[in-house]
Order: sequence, then structure tokens, then C-alpha cells
Amino acid sequence: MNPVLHPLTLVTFFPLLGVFVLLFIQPERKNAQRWTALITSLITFGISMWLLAEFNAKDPDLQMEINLPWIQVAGWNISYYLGVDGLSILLVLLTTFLTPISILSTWTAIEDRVRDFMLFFLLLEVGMTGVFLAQDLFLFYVFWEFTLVPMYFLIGIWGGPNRMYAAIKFFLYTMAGSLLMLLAILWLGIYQGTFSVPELIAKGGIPADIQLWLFLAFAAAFAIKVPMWPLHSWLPDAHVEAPTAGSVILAGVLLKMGTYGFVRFNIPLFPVAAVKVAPWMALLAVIGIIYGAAVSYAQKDIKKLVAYSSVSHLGFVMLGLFALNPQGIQGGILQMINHGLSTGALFLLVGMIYEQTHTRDFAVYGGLWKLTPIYGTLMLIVVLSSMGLPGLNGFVGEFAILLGAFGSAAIGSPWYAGFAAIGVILAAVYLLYMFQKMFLGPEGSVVEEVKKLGHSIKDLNKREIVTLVPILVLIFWIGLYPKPFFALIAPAVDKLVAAVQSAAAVAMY
Amino acid sequence: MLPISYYVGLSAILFSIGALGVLIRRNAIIIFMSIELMLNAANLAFVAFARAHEALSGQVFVFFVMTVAAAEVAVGLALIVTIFRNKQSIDVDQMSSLKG
Amino acid sequence: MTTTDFLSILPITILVAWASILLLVDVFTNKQKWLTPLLAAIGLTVTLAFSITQSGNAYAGFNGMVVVDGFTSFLNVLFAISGLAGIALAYDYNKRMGLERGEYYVLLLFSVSGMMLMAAAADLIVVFLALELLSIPLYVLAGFARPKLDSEEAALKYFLLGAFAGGFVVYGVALAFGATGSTALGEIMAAVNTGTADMTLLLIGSALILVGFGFKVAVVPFQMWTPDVYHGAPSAVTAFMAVGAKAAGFAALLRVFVAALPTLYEELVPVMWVLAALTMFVGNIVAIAQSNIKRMLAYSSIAHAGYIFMALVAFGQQAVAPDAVAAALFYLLAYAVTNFGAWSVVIALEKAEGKGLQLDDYAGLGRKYPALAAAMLVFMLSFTGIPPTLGFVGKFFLFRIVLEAGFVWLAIIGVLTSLISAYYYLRVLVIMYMRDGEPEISSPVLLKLTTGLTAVGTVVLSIVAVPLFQWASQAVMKLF
Amino acid sequence: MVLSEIVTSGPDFFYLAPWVVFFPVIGLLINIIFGGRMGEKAIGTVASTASGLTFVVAVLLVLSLRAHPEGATIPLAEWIAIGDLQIDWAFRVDTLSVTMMMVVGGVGTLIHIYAIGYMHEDVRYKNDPGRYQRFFVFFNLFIAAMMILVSGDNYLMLFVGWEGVGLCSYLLIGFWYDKDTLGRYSIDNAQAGKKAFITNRIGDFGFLIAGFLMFWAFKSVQFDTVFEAAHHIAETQTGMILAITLFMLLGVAGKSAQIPLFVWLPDAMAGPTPVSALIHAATMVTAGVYLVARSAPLYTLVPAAQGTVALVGGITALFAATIAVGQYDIKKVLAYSTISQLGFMVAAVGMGAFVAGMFHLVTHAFFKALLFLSAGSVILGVERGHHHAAHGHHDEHDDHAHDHEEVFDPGDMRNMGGMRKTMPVTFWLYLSGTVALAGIFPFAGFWSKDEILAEASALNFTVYILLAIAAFFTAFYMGRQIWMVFFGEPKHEAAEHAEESPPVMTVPLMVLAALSILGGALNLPGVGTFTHWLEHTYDKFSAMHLHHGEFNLTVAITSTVLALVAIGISWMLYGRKPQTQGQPDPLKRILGPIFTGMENKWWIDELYWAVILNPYIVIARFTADVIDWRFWHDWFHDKVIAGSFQWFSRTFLDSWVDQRGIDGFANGLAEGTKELAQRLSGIQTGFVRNYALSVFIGVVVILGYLILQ
Repeated sequence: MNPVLHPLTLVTFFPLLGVFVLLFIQPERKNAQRWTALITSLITFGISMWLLAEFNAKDPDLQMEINLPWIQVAGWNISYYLGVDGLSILLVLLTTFLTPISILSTWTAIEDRVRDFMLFFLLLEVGMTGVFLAQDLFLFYVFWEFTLVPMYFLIGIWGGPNRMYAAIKFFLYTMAGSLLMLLAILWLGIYQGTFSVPELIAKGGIPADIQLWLFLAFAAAFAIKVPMWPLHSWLPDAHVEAPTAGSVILAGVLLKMGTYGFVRFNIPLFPVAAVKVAPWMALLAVIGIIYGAAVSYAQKDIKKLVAYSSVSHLGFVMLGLFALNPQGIQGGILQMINHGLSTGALFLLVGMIYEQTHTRDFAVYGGLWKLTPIYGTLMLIVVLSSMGLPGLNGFVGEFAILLGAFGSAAIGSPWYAGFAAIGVILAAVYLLYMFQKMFLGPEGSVVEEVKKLGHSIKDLNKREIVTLVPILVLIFWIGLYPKPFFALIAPAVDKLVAAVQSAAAVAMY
Repeated sequence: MLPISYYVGLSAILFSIGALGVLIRRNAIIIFMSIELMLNAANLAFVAFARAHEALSGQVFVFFVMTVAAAEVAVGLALIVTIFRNKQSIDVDQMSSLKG
Repeated sequence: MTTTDFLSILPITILVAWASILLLVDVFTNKQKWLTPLLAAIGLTVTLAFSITQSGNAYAGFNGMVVVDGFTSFLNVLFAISGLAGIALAYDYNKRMGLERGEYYVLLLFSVSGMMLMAAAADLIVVFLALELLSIPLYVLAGFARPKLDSEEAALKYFLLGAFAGGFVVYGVALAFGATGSTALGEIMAAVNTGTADMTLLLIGSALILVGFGFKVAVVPFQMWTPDVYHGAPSAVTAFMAVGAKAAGFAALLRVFVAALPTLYEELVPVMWVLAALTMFVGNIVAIAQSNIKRMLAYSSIAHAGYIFMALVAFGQQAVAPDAVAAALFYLLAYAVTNFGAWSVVIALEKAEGKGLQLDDYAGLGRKYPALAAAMLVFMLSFTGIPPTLGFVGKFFLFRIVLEAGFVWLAIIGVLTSLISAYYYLRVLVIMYMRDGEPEISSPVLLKLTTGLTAVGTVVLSIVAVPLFQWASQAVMKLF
Repeated sequence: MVLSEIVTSGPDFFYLAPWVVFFPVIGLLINIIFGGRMGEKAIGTVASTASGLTFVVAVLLVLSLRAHPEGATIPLAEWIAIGDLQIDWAFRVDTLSVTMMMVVGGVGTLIHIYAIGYMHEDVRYKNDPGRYQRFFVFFNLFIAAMMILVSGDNYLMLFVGWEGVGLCSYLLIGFWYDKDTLGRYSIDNAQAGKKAFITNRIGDFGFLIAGFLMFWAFKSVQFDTVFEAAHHIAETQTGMILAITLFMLLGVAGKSAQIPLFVWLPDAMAGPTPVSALIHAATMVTAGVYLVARSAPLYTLVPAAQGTVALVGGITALFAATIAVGQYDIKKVLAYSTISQLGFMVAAVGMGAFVAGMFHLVTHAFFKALLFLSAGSVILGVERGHHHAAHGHHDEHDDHAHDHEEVFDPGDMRNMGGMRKTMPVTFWLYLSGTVALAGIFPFAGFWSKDEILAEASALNFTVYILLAIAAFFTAFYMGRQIWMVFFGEPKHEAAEHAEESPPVMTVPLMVLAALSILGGALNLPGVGTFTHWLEHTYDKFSAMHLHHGEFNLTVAITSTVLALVAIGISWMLYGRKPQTQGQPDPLKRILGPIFTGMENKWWIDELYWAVILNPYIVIARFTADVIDWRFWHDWFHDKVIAGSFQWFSRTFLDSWVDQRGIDGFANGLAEGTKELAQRLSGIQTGFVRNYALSVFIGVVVILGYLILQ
């Protein structure tokens, strides 16, 4: 197939076309810019649908591979190697799905430098999709680092009052981890002679102690991105300061790059180390779950609460992944999607009210349900999804994760999952607290404040509802009938689990 | 005949004197003279080694060094003169507006 | 003189001759100020063309005192391009700053010819001559903005310290000569191999040479002149000097140590290791504290010298050394492109009387001049080593060599300092994009062209890096 | 279904089972989509119809079960399938689940109808235009969730309903989300809802863990698979079944308001009265009992777990009954009564008397729903009377609290009295519920409670004693309530002017009253219709033997006597000499501090606040503010990492630099550090000789190193 028209190339780089078009639109024509970005991202989503149609769910291996030599000189063995399998297909779809939604959410929220905003947003999409599709470590690293830049600007230019601090912190933290990963990538390239992930996996044979070091180097990058406790300190800053769309993408997709990295690289490349450190990762994950939940509860700022809830939720994902059994990993991957949807929607919703009230302080909110019943209802559904109510998406993932972790041989003790399950209680505590503070009780002072500004708090408009409905559909769909989603993930995960088990077994003897 | 190490020792001493001169003196011209001293210490070493090895290239080198030193003198003095015009001083310690 | 002799120094000859002619031309053209730069550019272009045709060939001239090999032609191209960039940056800048004097271009050509000679030198005598030939014009160029005191001060500092460091080189050469009885690199190596050399003397001599060139490339602790000189010298000169002199210094270091002195590896490797680590640390950390963009870039150039120096640390490992040289060359190229781009932006914002050089003066650039800001963004990312830029590919190459040579901790220091560097490079972006201001720029066509070409080059060459890689990998050294 | 088939093999409507969930879902969707444009009546009708249809389905299922008592499993779709984990959306039709469906559908429908009237009449909260839509959507959602709970074929589906009803409970308790129980603007109702949800989640945690244990022991959470393998697992993995059942008990304690998680139920009375009746008396809270009954094959394997369950039930029954004695709010009394009665049921199923427990569940659903709804009728009556008294005419208010400075509590029994005259229908309804609850022969409660007591006397004497005392208290507090509310003189003008409720409310009550009176017929001693009915479900598992409760005349007489004595004492205290307003409770004189304890619910809420909630809040705040923010974020990351880094760069390597606040990262840099930076100054002094010195030192060090080496 023509490498340019290859579906994976297209889905990755199509947004660049939008970037190109944007460059030729005058800065004043804001609506044209918005539409350009939206249409570009929608077409990208369409391409990803094509990808899904072409995808063979039964095949556990990489599909639609495109593998062209890129830099093959001087002992370098770098390829332009894209491929998709069950581990990544959903994340690609999540990316292409959330991008148009986020763009739609900025319609009235972003008025300043719209063109630049859209430009960075589309570039970000390129980077994120590339991260999920790249099968060559060099290429992966290129995309991985590349995502930093647009996000940095999204936070730094369109963010809140403390945005520069947050942007720099975001950049430095994530880069700190990435650089260690870079060294590990180089090590693999030098001593294994290739950067191609499937080849590296096939080759194997890295001694256990070196595996551990490489694992840790990769984990440094991913754990910061996830972020795992205690490396989460950048997250609240970044989330609080980022514009709504930025928060959505940050929580929805960027954090998943970390968890995805674990499942795509750490576990298959260093299976022995993965088995060895699984209890420690589980421990950190559980601490993150409880800690994130407790800290969320004590927040006074809505966005901060949601930000810390991500620490807790992604703790679940990590716990699932390092259960190293089908339930845990499949649940973990599905939970990545769930968290992307739920937390993405939470940030969207918070952003929608923030646009009207310009405050995120819980103290002034209250009784909004009466004024904004639709908003309240949608928020309720999303909150419930986030706290893992059965029948909604969050439950399916959390259940599978906890179930998997509970009986995981790698983690070795049900206590981890037992404590993690307490996080389910605590999630209800902080999420209901948030819902109650915003929507229940008597009207908060913010209602008066907004009135003073000459307008009253309005319920969601059509555009906002359109923004949210696709997410809600998926929330119910995954909650009630997750089979199609699991079907996409399952073969690849089974293969991964089998590979890890055999590698670990070999290492034991 | 004196052993070669004597010449080398002398050149090392001269070189050190030159280097210390650069460190200690404040007058730009004297600093420059100290540098010349360092170069000439090298020249001495060259000549001595050339003799020891009975290789001509050492002595050729000396000529090159002398030529280059002359060129440096030309440029150096020109610079010093320009600065003197501007500041009425060639004390290098007064030339410290660029720092940090 | 044989044809080979002639060919081997032909680019240098062209330039020197051309420069001398230009000197005359300049005297007789008072009105047509554009003529000298144009002619200089033509001369460089001819040289560039010749250097490109030369690549792939390998021969020695003057009994092995001068060699032409892949290494030489790679660097010759780099130097010729640097010269061209130096002219492009200076043409308008000099006019704006009131420095429109033809000598500038003549001196530039002389310096380029010195650099080229350095790349071709295979005898310590030639190395020394080349060093002086490239340095002396630079001393003058640094003070070109006379009677501005900053410029004069920069020139004097550069001159005194340069001559001082030159003294070490000469003395080091003398000792090396004393140890081996020859100044030709090939014969030095032969003497070492046959065991006739006095190794202690050679070691001390080589250390002194290392110091001398360490000064030239601005390795800590010999870097202290750099910020002051870069700051005081006219920006166009600084840009040229930062690339050309550094590349030439590395050319000499690589040539001398990799080709002639690999046997000293055991003794020298700790020294070099420490120098590289120190340089990366100091350059990057001190850069954070800078509020003047020229000084910041000066420290940045120190830091980059440290990165390139990492490649040199592996000079004695036969298996790795060729790749190390290639990595260093590649990084030099990446650094050159990025650096010229960055300086072109600095020049666009610089105004007479040294205004427009503070970081704060960049506030609002992203809004008012998006294209220029975007270019600067690319350069800063490239300096940081973020893909998709040349800087990233270069670092990737370098770190790989370092790891391959087994210097894991050096690589870790390298990545950590890259992280530190992100901090101050990002600050430029923060100011450009996230602060409001009303910057004024003057960006004539030539400057725009430079900025544009380097920006596009920084990105595109990182993606289609294969030819560059190949070219750099073929640029191995040969001794005859 | 062809008629001839029905005739030959009996009706087989099992395939209809999923509709018990679909109907309410359809109903709520209609109300969500069109509710905004429909009138109150229409909304209520749609919801009631949806609920009624589930009852019809349940009836059809009963008929089918009579023909095919073995039941059926109706798979709908695959839900979660990962590796060994196979969980379907599948509906289980057997006598146990259909019994629950009957209760939920039947009582649910009646309460739906009642609510049409009640929600209109709930005068305190009038003029909230969305209330009907909201209420009936939640109500239908509840029916759907409850049906999922009772009809699920595996533990996880049961859990879906389990949490779903919890959600509905949350939403409906906080239905008047901006008020408190008295209609003042407050967060209290919402708080009560949250309390219920979170307390339930603690129970759910136990349920989840039980589920995980179960999966890893049985590789399944499907009922039949688990039950069939239970015997084998009990032999090979000692303690596994015990752990599963005990963790499940935590879930039961949460949902069925048992010790230690009962605290949410009294607060749940903040919801509108139909909610209290449907969710917090008749159906949802019995889910725990259902769970134990459903898991009977597991519980019967581990006597230790059975004993624990029974003890928890017994203690709860008594404990809650004592608190009920000290309450003044008409609904609070009923709430504690519910907890107490749930204790009876839990004790019963704990002991293995599954039939008795389920039987009491059914009858309790009748009479407790009746009592709550009647109580609602009383409250509304008083409210109307209060209005009448205050204004002499009816006009619509936005909100009651705005009109009166003094807040009037229409639920406070101390304001009532003599209402048998003003609300005669309600009085008779209430009375029939009361006698049923008190266990007076021959009302429904007598038969079911007696069966439990009889079983207890045989199986677990400790529990029997607890339950018997609890039964005594039950009769006492119900008697107290009747005397205080309906007899004597009105103690407030509101009670004096109370008005009877409309037929839309009273007619469903009459149906319930009839059931309360006659419900005992379901399982009369010797006949045992209900026992045989349930046997079909339990006999499937040969491992377990179902208890056939024997009628025990001694026990029956004892309890009847106890009940009559209790009512008599209550008459002595409250009926003979009616209280006047402001007079302290007569019991207070007699019991003193004990009564204060009863009045204050034995300070359990306060205890939980002190032991769990406040510490959690303090820890959370501390973690968030001090550990995470000030220590980790501000101090460690900003000051230590960023700050020391800058300090390092400035102090040692650089001279002064005026660093203006470009970078927030530098904010952590204290003034002292700056001073130090200046004092130490940099090396980059600008003096050329210093630079030369640096070169020279470099040379000396390198040469020194090389030579010494």
C-alpha cells in the first residue's frame, strides 16, 4: 500500500493538513479556524473508524503494519514503523474521539489567538496518535516528546493565572522521566541492535538485572506521565491552569500515554523485571488510589478535585496492569478508556460552568440543579460513571481490575486489591461531595455574583449538549455491553500475558 | 655538552614565568609580553628537542612561531591602542564591564 | 609541488587569494558597499562547491602535512556554510549598527580559511598555523564594533586569553615533538607504536594541547572568556564564532586525539570525562541565571561544547571512535544550523546601543511576529533536544555513542543537564508566547531567509536525516 | 403462546422475565423525554403503568412457575467476558426471585399510585415544576434496579441492582435537595442522601471482596455454578466460604441497615414518604435478606457465618427497637422499627430459617409500607391542618418556611393527638398496620414473626431471647405511637384542623391494609404454601436441607402475651393520661438516662463521627494541605528541587543576576539565598586575569593529576 495513504499514516498525520490550512487563514477569521480544526479532527475520527473497520479483532498481533526503513546507516536501525493491535486500537480511537469534542468545547471559551490554539491542538493530536501507533522506539520517542510542546503551549498561553509555572513544571517533569527512558531506548538499540518493538520482544534474552534497570528507566518516563504516586505533583498544577480542552486531552489521552507505555513496552520488553516489581508497582498504585481519593476530598477547587481523582483512578489502571493476568490488564486498558471518557467529561462540564461563573471555588457553589437541570443530570451521570456505578463504564473496568489484582499471582496477595477497593468507597465520598457542593443544597453565592454581572446562570446550550452526548453514549454502552470493547483488547492481552508468563517461568529456572 | 633536560627545564621555567606574568600583571602590554615569553619558552624547547632528535622540523616550527607571534603583536597592539584611545588606560582590571 | 599538494589546499588557497583580492576591491569601492559581501559570498560559494566535489576523495598533500578525507570535506562544507551564514547575518546587521566596513568580510574569509586548514591539518605545525589563522581575524572581528567599549573589551579579552591558550598549545606541541621527534601526526603515532616515544612527555604535551583547544571550544574550566566575548562582540560575529571556532577546535581535537594519540586513552579518559561533565553542568546551570539573550546563548554554546566533548571521551576506543567522530560531526552540524537560526532571531531584535537583547524584550513576539517566534521555538526546541528537530537527532546519536562506549553515568549527566537546559530554553518560549509586549524587529530579506532556512532545515533535516547520517559516518579520518 | 399449550403444559412465560426491567426503563425514558410537556397525572400514570406491568409480568411468572416449578434462566447478552471470567446479563426465574418480583412489583405499584397523590399534596414543596418528572423517573429507575437485583442470575448482576437501588435511594432521599426535613433551605437532605450512599458503599465493599474471593475460588460468580461447587470448595479450601459469607454479611449490613451500618436509614427519612415506604421499608432494605436467602447454599455450609449473621440480626433487632421507643418523629419511629424488623429477617435467614425470613420480608413489606404511607397521610393531614389554622384559607405558597418564623414540624408526634377523629380512614389503616407489626393474632405479622421466633427458639436460643425482647419493644413503641397520634387531645392546632387525605392515597393503602391483615395466609402453619413454594428453589441443591418451621404454641402464646403486655404498658403511660404539649415523655421519668440514650440513638452517629468521619476529614485535609501541597508540592518539588537547583546555579557559578519573576519555579527562592548568592559572588567576575587564572588552575590540576597518576 502507498505509505502515504496507509490508514495508519493517514490517521496520524491527517491533522497536519488542517495545520497547513490554518496557516493560511487570517487570524481574524476565528470561526473559519474553528471549523477547519473541527472538520479536520472529525475527518481524522472518520479515518480512525476506517481503521476500526479494517481491524481484525481476532488477531493478537500487530496489524496494518507499515514498516519502512528510515535511518538505517552507521549501525542505526530505525524504521518508520507503525502498527496497531488490541493494546492500542482503543486508545487511538479515544484520541481521535476526544479531539473533536475538545475542539467543540472551545468554541466560545477560546477567543484569543484561536488559530494558534487550533494549530497546537491538531499538532497535539498528531503526537498522541503517533505515540499509540509507533512500533519503533525511536519513532515512539519522537512522538512522545513531541506531545510535550503543544501541550506546553496550550497550558502556557491559554491557561489560568498561574499558567507559566504550570506549563514549565509540566514540561520539565515529563521530560525528566523521558530522558531516562531515552537512555534505556539507546541501550536497547545498541545491545539488541534494533529499535523495533516486536523484534526486541522476539529477541528477548536481556539478563534479569539489566532488565530491572531498563524497566526502571522506562518506568521513570511512564510513571511521571501517569502519574503514579508520588510523582504526581505536576498534575494538579497542569490541570488547574490548563484551559478546559487542554484538561480534557491531558486527562483523557496524555495520561494514558503513561499507562499505555507500561503495557506496550515495560511489560513485554522486560517481563522478568515486570513480574519482579509487580508487587511494588501494585503498592504504589494502591497508595495512589487511597491518597488521591483522600486528597481529592479535601480540595476547595473543583478542577483540583478532579485532577487528584485522576491520581486515584489511574492507580486502578496501574494496579490492573501489574496484576499481569487477563482480567487485570484488560480491565486496565478498558479503564484507560473509561477514565478518558469520564474524567474528560468531568473537565468539560466543569469548564462549561466555569465559562459562566469564572470561579472554581466550591464555597460559592450550591443548588445549581434547580437552575440547570440538564447540566446537573449530565454531571450526575458522569460523576456516577467516575465512581464506578455498575451499569456505567467505570464499574466494568474497576471490577475487572480489582478482580484481576485480587487473584494475581504476580502481585501475590489479595490485600492490595482489598485496600484498593476502599478507594471505591472513597471515590463515592469525594465525588458525591463535589456533586453536592455544586448542585444540591440552597443556592450558592455564585448565583448572585453572576447576576451582578448582568446575566443569569444558563443551562447547557445545544452545542454543549452535542459535545457531551457522544461521551454519555459511550459511558452507557461500555457499562452495559462492553463486549465489543473487550473483544478488541482480548487477543492481544492474552498473548501478552502468555508471553510474560513464559518469560518469567524461563527466568525462574 | 649540557644534557637536553637542562634546556627543557629552562624552557619550563620560562614558560611558568610567562604564565605567572599573565596572571599577576595588570598592564595589557606586559601581559602580552608575558605571553611572548611563553611562546619563546616553547621555542627554546623546540630548538633543544630538534637538536636532540636531529630533526629539522622543530627548528622550522620556531620560525613559524616567531612569525605568528609577530602577527599577534600587530593585532594585539592595535587592539590595545584602540582601547587606550577610548579609556585612557590599558589596565586590564578596568576592563570588566562584561561579566555575569 | 604536486597536483595533489595543490588540490589538497585548493579551497584554502581560493579563499586566501580571494580575501586578498577583496581587500583591494574594498579599498576602491566606497559607494558600492554591497559589492564586497557579494564577492565574499561568491568566493565562499565557489569554495563550498569545490568542497562538495572533493568529498569522497582522500589524499594527502605536502608529505602528509595536509590531508583531504571525508572528515575534512565534511567540515569544509560546514565552514563554508558558516561563512555564508556569517555574511548573511552580518550584511544588514552591520549596516544597522554602523559597522559597514568591507574588512569584515575579508577577515571572515581569512578566518574561514584558517578553519579549513584546521580540518585538513595532519601535522602539528599546520594545526598551530591554522589555529592562529582562524583566531587572529576573530580577535579583530570581536572588536569590530569599535569604538564601542563592550566590543573592544571583548576583543581584548579574547585576544589575551586566546594568545595565552595558544601558548599552551605551542608548548604542548613542543613537548610532543620532544617526545616523538616529529610533529606529523602519523609519525607521532608511529613513534608511539614502535615504543621510541617518551610517553610521559607526550602525555603532558597532549594535555597542554587539550587545554589549548579546550579553550577554543569553550570547555570548562577554560570557558570563561566565552560569555564576555559572545556578549561584547557584534552578534553576527558571535554567531559565526560560536559555530566556526568551535567546530574548528573540535576538528583539531578529534584529529589529534583520535587519529594520533589513541594510546593515551587510559590516562586521559578520566580527564576528558570530568571536563565533559563539568562543561555540561556549568554551561547549563549558569545559563539559567542569564537575563541577556546573548549571554544565555553563550552559556548554551558552552553546554553544547560539553555534549560534543562527550564524543571525544571515547577517542581511544577503536570500535567506537569512528562513530564517535561521526556523532560529533553530526552534532556540530545540528548545532550550527540551530545556532545560526537562533542568532538570526537575536539579530532581528537587536537594536543599536545594545537594546533589544534582554530576554524581556522578547515578550509578545509570539503574538506580533508569529513566524519569527515559531522559528525561535524550533531553535529552542532543537537546543533542548526535543523532536522533531536536528538537536534531538544529534543528541540521540551522541548519547548512543556515549552508552556504546560504556560511559553510562556520563550519559546520565548528559540527559540530566539537557533537562536543566530545557528550563532556560523554555523560558524564552514563555516570554515570547505567554507574556505581553511590543517587540520591534527589523528583518530584511537576507535575515528572513537565514531564519527561514535554518528553521525549516532544523525540522526537515531531522526527519530526512539519512543523507546527513551517511555523510557524517563517511567522514572518517585517514592519516597517510 | 398458544392457548392449547397453556392448557396442556401450563403457561410458560419465562421469556418475559427481562421485561420486569424493561418496563420501568421504558417508563422512565418516556418521562425523561416527554415528561417536560406532560402533566402531573400523566407522568404519574406512565410511571405507575410501567410499574404495574412489571407486576403483571411477575404474576405471569408465578403462573408459569406453578406449571414449571424448576424455573428458568433467561440469558439476554454477554456482559463481561475476560479469560475465565464470564458474566452474562441473564435473568433467573425461580420461586425465590419471583417472590421478590411480586413484592417489588405489587407494593411498588401501589406506592406509585399513592405517590401521584402524595407528591401533589406535599404542600411544603409545591411549585417545583420539575418535581413530578424527577420523582417518577427516579421511582421507575428504582423499580428497574430492584428488579435487576432480584432477577439477576449471578452475583455481579445482583450487584448492579444492589448499587443501582443505592443510587436511587441517594437520589430520592435527597429529593428535596435544597431543603431539610422541615422545608428550610439547607443541605441536610442532600447530606442524608450522601450518608446513605456512602454507608451503603462500605457494605458494597464487602460485597465486592466477597465477589473476588468467590471468583478466585469458584472461577465463576454465577449462582448455580457456585452453589454446585460450594461443597467441594468448602472441603478443599477451609475458611474460603466463611470469608465469602462474612464479607457478604458486610454488604448485607449496609443494605439492610444492620449493625454496624444501620445509621443511614433513620436519616433516609428525609426523603418523601413514598420513598421511605417503598425503598426504606418494603423493598430495597430487604435486599440484604434476599442476598442471604439467595446464598443459602453457601451459608448453610458454614455454621460460624450463620451464627454471626443471626447474632447481628438479633442484636440489631433489639438495639433498634430500643431506639424506636425514644423517638418523637412519626417516621423516625417507623425507621427504627424497620431496622429492627430487618434484624428479625436477617436473624432468621442467618439461622437458616430462610422461609421464615422471606415470609417476614413479604408481610413486612405489606404492613410497613402501609404504616409509612399512612404516616405520610398523617403528616400531610397535619400539614393541611397547620395551613388551615395559620391562614384560615388555602393559598399556594412558594415555600412554607418563608411564611412562618416559627418552624413547624408536622411529623412530630408531640404535636399530634386525637387524630382518629380528624383522619378516621387513616387511623384505621394505621391501626391495621400497627397490629400486624406488633404481632397480634391473626394479622400477617403474627404469623411471620412467630415463625421466626419459633425457629429461633429451636435453633439459636440467644437470638430467640434477643428477638423476643425486641418483639416486646415493638409492640410497645407502636402502642406508644398510636396513643400519641390518634388518641387523647390534639396538642397543636394543626392536629386539630387536620384533614383526611384524598382517595388516590387512601385506596392503595386499603389494599395494603387488606394484605397486612390477611398476609399470614400465605404460610399458615400446617399448610405451608410459601414453604413449598420456596422449596422448589432450595431443593435444587441437594447439599442443603430446608428447615420446615414447626408451629410452636408456647412461643406463639409467649409472644402474643408479651405484645399485649407491651401495648398495655404503653396505654398506661401514654393512653390513659394523654400528654399535654411540652410535657416530657413519661418514660423519661421512669427510665431516666436510659431513655436519654434511646432518645439520642445511643449516640452512635456521634461515635461514628468521632471515630471515623472526623478522623478521615482531618487526615484528608492534612494529607491534601500539608503533606501533598505544602510539603510535597510547595516544599519538596518547588523549594528543594527547583529552589536548590537555582540556588546552586546562582550561588556557586554566577554572580548577581536580577532574576525577575519570569519563572514561578523561582518563587521558592528565599531572600536569604539571594543574599548568599551575592556574598559568595560568582567566578565570572569580568576580570580577564581571573579567567586566565581559571585556565591556569585547570592546567595545573590536569597536569598534576596526570603526573601523580
